[in-house]
Amino acid sequence: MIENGINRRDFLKVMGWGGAAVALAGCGNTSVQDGKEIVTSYASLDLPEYAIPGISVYFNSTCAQCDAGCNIAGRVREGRVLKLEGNPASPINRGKTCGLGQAGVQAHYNPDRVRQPLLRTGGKTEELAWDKAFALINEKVGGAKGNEVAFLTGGLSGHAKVLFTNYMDALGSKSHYVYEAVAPSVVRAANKKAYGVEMPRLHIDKARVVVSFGADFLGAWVSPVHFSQQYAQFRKGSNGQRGVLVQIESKMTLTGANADRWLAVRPGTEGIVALGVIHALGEAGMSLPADVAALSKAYDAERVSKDTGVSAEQIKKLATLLKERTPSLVIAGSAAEGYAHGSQNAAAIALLNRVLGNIGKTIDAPATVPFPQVAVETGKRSALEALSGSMAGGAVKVLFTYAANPVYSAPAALKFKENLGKVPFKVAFAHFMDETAQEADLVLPLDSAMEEWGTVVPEYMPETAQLNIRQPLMERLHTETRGVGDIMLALLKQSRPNDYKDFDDFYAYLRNAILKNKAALGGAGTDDDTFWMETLSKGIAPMGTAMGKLAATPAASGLSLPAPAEADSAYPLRLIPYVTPNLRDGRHANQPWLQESPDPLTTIVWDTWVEMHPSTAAKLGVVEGDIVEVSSRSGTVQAQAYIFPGIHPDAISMPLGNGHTSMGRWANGVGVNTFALLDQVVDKDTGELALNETQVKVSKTGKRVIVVKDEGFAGGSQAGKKIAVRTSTDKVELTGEV
Amino acid sequence: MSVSNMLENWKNFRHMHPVDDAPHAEYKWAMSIDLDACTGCNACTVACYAENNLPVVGKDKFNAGQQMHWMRIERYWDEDKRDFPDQGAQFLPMMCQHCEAAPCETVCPAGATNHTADGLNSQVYNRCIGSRYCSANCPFKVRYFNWYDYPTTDNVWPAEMTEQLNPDVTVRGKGVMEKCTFCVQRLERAKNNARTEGRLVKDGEVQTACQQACPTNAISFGNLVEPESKVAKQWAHQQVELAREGQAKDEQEGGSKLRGYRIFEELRAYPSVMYLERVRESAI
Amino acid sequence: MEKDIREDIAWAKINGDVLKSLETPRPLYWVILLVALAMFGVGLGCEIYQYNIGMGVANLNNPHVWGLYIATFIFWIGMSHSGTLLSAILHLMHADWRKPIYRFAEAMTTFSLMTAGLFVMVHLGRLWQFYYAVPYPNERWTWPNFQSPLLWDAMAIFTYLSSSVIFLYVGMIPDLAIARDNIHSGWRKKLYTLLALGWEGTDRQWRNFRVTYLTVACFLIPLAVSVHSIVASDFAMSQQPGWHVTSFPPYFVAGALYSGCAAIITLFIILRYVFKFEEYMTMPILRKVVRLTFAIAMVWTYLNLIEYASVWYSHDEAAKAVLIQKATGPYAPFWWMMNFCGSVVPLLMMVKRFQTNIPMMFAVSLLLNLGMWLERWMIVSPTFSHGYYPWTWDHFQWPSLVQWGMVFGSFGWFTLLFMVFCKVFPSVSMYEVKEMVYHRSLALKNNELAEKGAH
Amino acid sequence: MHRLLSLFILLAGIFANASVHAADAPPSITTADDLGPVIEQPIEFPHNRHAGLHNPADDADPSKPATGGMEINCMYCHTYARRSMVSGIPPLRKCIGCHQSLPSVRETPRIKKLFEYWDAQKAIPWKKVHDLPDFVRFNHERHIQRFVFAQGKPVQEACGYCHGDVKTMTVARRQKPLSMGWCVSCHEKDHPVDATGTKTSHGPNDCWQCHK
Repeated sequence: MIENGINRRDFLKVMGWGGAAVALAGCGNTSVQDGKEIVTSYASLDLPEYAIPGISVYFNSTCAQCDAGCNIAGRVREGRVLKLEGNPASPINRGKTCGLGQAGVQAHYNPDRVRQPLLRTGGKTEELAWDKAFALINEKVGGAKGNEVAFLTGGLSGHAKVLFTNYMDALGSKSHYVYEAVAPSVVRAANKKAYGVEMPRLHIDKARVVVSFGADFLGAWVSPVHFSQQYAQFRKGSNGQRGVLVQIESKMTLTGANADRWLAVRPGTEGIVALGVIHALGEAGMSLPADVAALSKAYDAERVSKDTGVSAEQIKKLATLLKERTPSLVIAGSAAEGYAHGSQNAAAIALLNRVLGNIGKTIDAPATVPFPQVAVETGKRSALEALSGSMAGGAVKVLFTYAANPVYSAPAALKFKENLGKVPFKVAFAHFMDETAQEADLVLPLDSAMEEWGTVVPEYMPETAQLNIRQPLMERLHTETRGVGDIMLALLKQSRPNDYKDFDDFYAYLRNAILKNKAALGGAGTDDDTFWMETLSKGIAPMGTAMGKLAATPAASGLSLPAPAEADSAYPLRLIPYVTPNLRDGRHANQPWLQESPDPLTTIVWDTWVEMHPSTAAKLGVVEGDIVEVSSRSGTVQAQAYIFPGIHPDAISMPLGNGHTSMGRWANGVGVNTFALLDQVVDKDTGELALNETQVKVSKTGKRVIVVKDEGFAGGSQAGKKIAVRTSTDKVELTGEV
Repeated sequence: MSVSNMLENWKNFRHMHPVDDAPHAEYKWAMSIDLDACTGCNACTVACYAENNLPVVGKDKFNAGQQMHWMRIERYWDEDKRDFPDQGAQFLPMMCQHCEAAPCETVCPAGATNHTADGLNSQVYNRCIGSRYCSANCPFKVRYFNWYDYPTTDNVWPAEMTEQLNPDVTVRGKGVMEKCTFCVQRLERAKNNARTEGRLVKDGEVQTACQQACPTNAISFGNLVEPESKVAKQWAHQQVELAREGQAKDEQEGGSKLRGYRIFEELRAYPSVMYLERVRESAI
Repeated sequence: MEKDIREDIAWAKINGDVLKSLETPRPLYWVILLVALAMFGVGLGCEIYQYNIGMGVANLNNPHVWGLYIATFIFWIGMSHSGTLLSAILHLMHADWRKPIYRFAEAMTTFSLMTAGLFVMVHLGRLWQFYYAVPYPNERWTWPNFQSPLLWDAMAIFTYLSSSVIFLYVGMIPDLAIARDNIHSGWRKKLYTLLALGWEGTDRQWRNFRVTYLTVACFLIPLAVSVHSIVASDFAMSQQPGWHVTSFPPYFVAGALYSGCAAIITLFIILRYVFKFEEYMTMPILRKVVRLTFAIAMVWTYLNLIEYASVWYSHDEAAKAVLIQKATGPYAPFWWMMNFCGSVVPLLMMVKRFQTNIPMMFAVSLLLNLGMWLERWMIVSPTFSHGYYPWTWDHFQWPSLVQWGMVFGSFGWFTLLFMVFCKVFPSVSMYEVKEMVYHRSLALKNNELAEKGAH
Repeated sequence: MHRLLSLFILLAGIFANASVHAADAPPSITTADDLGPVIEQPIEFPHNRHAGLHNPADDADPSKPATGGMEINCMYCHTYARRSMVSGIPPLRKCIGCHQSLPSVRETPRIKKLFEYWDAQKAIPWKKVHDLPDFVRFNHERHIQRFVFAQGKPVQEACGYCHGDVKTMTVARRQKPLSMGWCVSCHEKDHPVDATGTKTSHGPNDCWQCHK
């Protein structure tokens, strides 16, 4: 289909029949014109057979908007990528995308991208040539020893990760801090303990009942597009038996909003509910393993109900349902893990899976990646604490940051920005001048995901192991940006010239690396060019069929849950930071489609808000639109109140992702930064920041604004009309539906 | 141009509605949306922005009620005053319903909104004079007016962003009404390819942008004339007929156990979008 | 019984009095003219701004696509009906007392139509393409949509306007001849000479004149009724709650006559004062106009109540919700005000003593028109704010200053046109006043003769 | 009174007459010519030399420059017309592809200019001759498929319907009005569906065919 990548770039050059200018002129001119516009051929020099002006061509690649690694197909026309669709052959997203993925083109065409390497000295910013930048880096890392050169990255995988590893190796540094602000790191650790793997494969589609403890798998958790696919099948069910979803959490997530039963639980008591359900299962006649029976004995329905706020009747009903409909699936999500005893919560929930016999049925071992060097390295919040500590101690001389914005997302208590100032030389690989890039001494502009070569190994692979290809969908918009692979290769060429002299660029390296392992990537017996061509055109390379196994079983030993926390009199409410499906950890805040896409639950746009239950609001005398001051022990922000029934009265919730001071025209000054409120309280077992452990107090400021949202005057009311109709399973016949 | 020609076209125009003596010939595009599958994730709306060159109006204009989302996800709560919405929310994707007897069509003074032979409710931007009568008469309020000249407004389409615009879709200037087109540019392309090959568009050959994005496949779209298409089968199974203001199944005693319905069917606009009721488990 | 007019006014005095109103204006006239011009300037400025930036500056929004422009448009259309009522209907009914006042009423008709037309224009999002709605052979080979009530509207208004201009002009020909004969130089002389079409007052001319005048009058009456019925159709033909009302056409026509009559009272009092027309615009005539207005007010009130009742007792829940919303929602003050001004204030007109109380009638007439303007607004806006689809209910939309500015400007425009008219054309029909005087003196003579004969 | 009445009758008669006439006036601007302005192109491309008819006199002495055309098919250069909305401007390589083996004209001013562009590897900035308003989406593919491939019309006739007799032009110049009425006049006519010509149909007449 394509001859080779370099040539294709030429084909992708914008040489055309200027579509955009044409399109923008819109309805203005209404008469036939002659000789005003210029028309040139699509490609002046040569024209591949598939490139026809007016006809779109699709290239497969990998989405870079989140870490799920969905396979996408970019619609390319006249040398421009116009739209991203899902790749139908993908086991992850099966041709589908989420809103975040759709907005990927806005990361690419964003006018606020960094376009030149920038050297920042004493408040002055100057543009720099790449060779000078590389030389400067070489000089600086030469002046530091081993671990004094530190790397802070987001989750990494694929061949870029290999180059990072090799470069660190070349420098003799082991200081690699992998950081993700909102990743389910506690659940991963708890899973590792309970099942022997960080993230088992979940078969929502095979389950007849799913009980999710705050896992927003339809909105922002792990691999939402994939889980949404599973969810659709789960709802269709088999033999007309529709799957039942019960969501237990303190703040309603998108998944909670789709549950058959949403149970508001007192924050932090998710584990107690899980044990309560186990107890109820035992009472309902299910035989419990002895250790589990002993542990759950104390958790009778009345006590659980008192501790958690979930009625005894609901717990019994849930147990009955779980007993009758098997297999089921219980998922621990961010609501459960966000506490100092988050690991214990997750362990209790895992125990429920064991009792229900789900392990091996709906919970399965993930595929094994045969090349550990490309396998994903997931981020931890604890990494930031560690890095901050060593920066404070002056142990870091040079810091590279990539795909992470810790200055924005670090809890105030870490004093991250202050500690960062103690690092003599900071290099930021950046798409935007975000808060972290603002602090850097050298800013290196990155290619967008639609311009660069790369490979991605998704963290969550629903079938066998797969290597996702990322390839350019069009020519660079700005000539002076570079792919992260190219940058790392250039740096490596400085440190280990002999090892990398054969590779002109990252593309050559990548092609070589993949072809070398052709056999393991499903290309045994084909010649190099054909295999390479096929891999690029598919966008996915299989990495064998080996599956891991669940090496452990959830055990009751060592599990102890604290009693529900007493209300703090100074800070009576608990803050639940909400990871929205649109903005996640805030890196997408400068994509206007996402800012204008209403939050699904509140329908608020372009802002941050404080969700509170009507009873809480009544107690505080707050009405919608009141600007309230939310103070924690770590910080204070002011934001508009939104009265929201789907939240526990003991808690308030604020979305993450907005409140950027530096990013771009659409992000700056929009909303407030919820991260700034977080207390540095960690999960006792893993040391991960416990996101839901921040206690706050809320007071009125007396100011009031109109909340900008899509929901109109009628609120969520249908005014008695038949608009969005709901029925129940006993009133409907689902078998035979098309 | 001649008067007799006008009268003739007039007659044809009247007959494009599915009356018994002139049913749709080749195509009748229709949709069905399964509210039980819809999770309200907004992927469809963002896809619509990407496909149809919708402007991002910004906070102030959104606040003024001038947002341009052709497809909006509405979120409803139960109204029985329970402490918590413990059966979740109800989400409803709402866009132009492409009514067969569309209230908007009859009132446009310039004839800028018409019914096509394929049963679409067309909106012709360059014919629109901006009287906004169509929107005034739309029961669903799914028509969006260009209150400002977005192509020349700051930070709507900065130079770089214009490269993303879909060349198949006209960018609308100020004073023009617009709305969901069922991605007519995709339909026309598919029909064009089919015609070149001397056949009709096959089921599944063309997808609307929202349908293509939808992670739960809640949206089905296709040709209602083709009895084997998924949409036609769904409509048939749910016993929803296009040109009726009340379905026979609902007149049965005790109602039916089917969940297909159309919004405001009683207004006799004959919408082309069928919704399937959201289902909640009665055992929990 | 009081006399509508004194029968002993000399014809020359009539000529003199009326022609005096055409003479060099008093300073007050210039002040009024300047104020009107300034008001119009405000409206014009608003339109230029809106034309350049987009309709958004009117602060309309997506569910709420129509606003004061349409409301004020209906108001001015309504206003236009009075002239026709006085000049055509009452002409056919041989109501003699209309004669001194019909001319300015007819002028009012023309000018309010010209004002209403402007609102159709400023309402359009793409004013520069308005010709797409005009049926004419064109290179696009397209026609407008003949089904659209808005198109009927455009046609009806245009027809009505042109007919009104003809009617006004035809009725003025004998007076123009008088003006021609009494003014001896300047552009006025030329103008009147031209417009008088060589009128000499011969029998044949008078005969043709009468026939023509009568024909146009007969033509105009159904037109007037149909124009406002069609405006009502803009709403009644739609499907929206609160608009889809069968009784709208008569309701609109009644409302139109109502506001027109109220405006006549206002202008009657102003002209009587400004041009010192006490001899002609007499108290008995005022009393008759007031009584007529009162009668129409009651008709309107009745139709209004019928509308409420039919909504209230129907099964149209959406329409009912809109009605409740009008009475209790954000529009409630205006809605109650409208009912007060439209149905309660006119009750003052029942009191005989008040009927000729000039300050009071002046205030009342202004209040009536305020009520009628509010009525139009209350028809247009609440339906948008609380239509069929609850998700798009918008109770917060408020017209921006641009909208108010144009509404304000329209009064300036109307005043401007009217003031210019009053100085250029005789605003009291001289020949008909003479007729009236003649008829009265004739009647008097007859009476005297009869009395003599009895002796 | 009588005179008035007769005036009315006269007016009504004129109106009725005009209406009847208007009602049946046949649409007749289909073939109207409307010559566009002369457009100066970077290279004065001679369509007549490429697409024009062969001149038999040229055969006598092949060494002399030909005076007739080469009867090249329109779609040899405008190669996308049958596959895409746009017919396409040929890439420079296509011009060079032939001209590098045509030494006889190598030194003419136009060809020298052509090679200057080629040597600089720059696209030729041709001016658009047939430029419809941006909201009009004319589809070449549909028309070529219908008239050339289904109905079997000669290519130059099918293209010439809108573009005029290109084979006689040097630089192309707009020949037809390209107005909406002009398009519609043809769409309203019945055209044979295939080469046998027994079945006919007219073009689509809904707005969304061209405006979307």
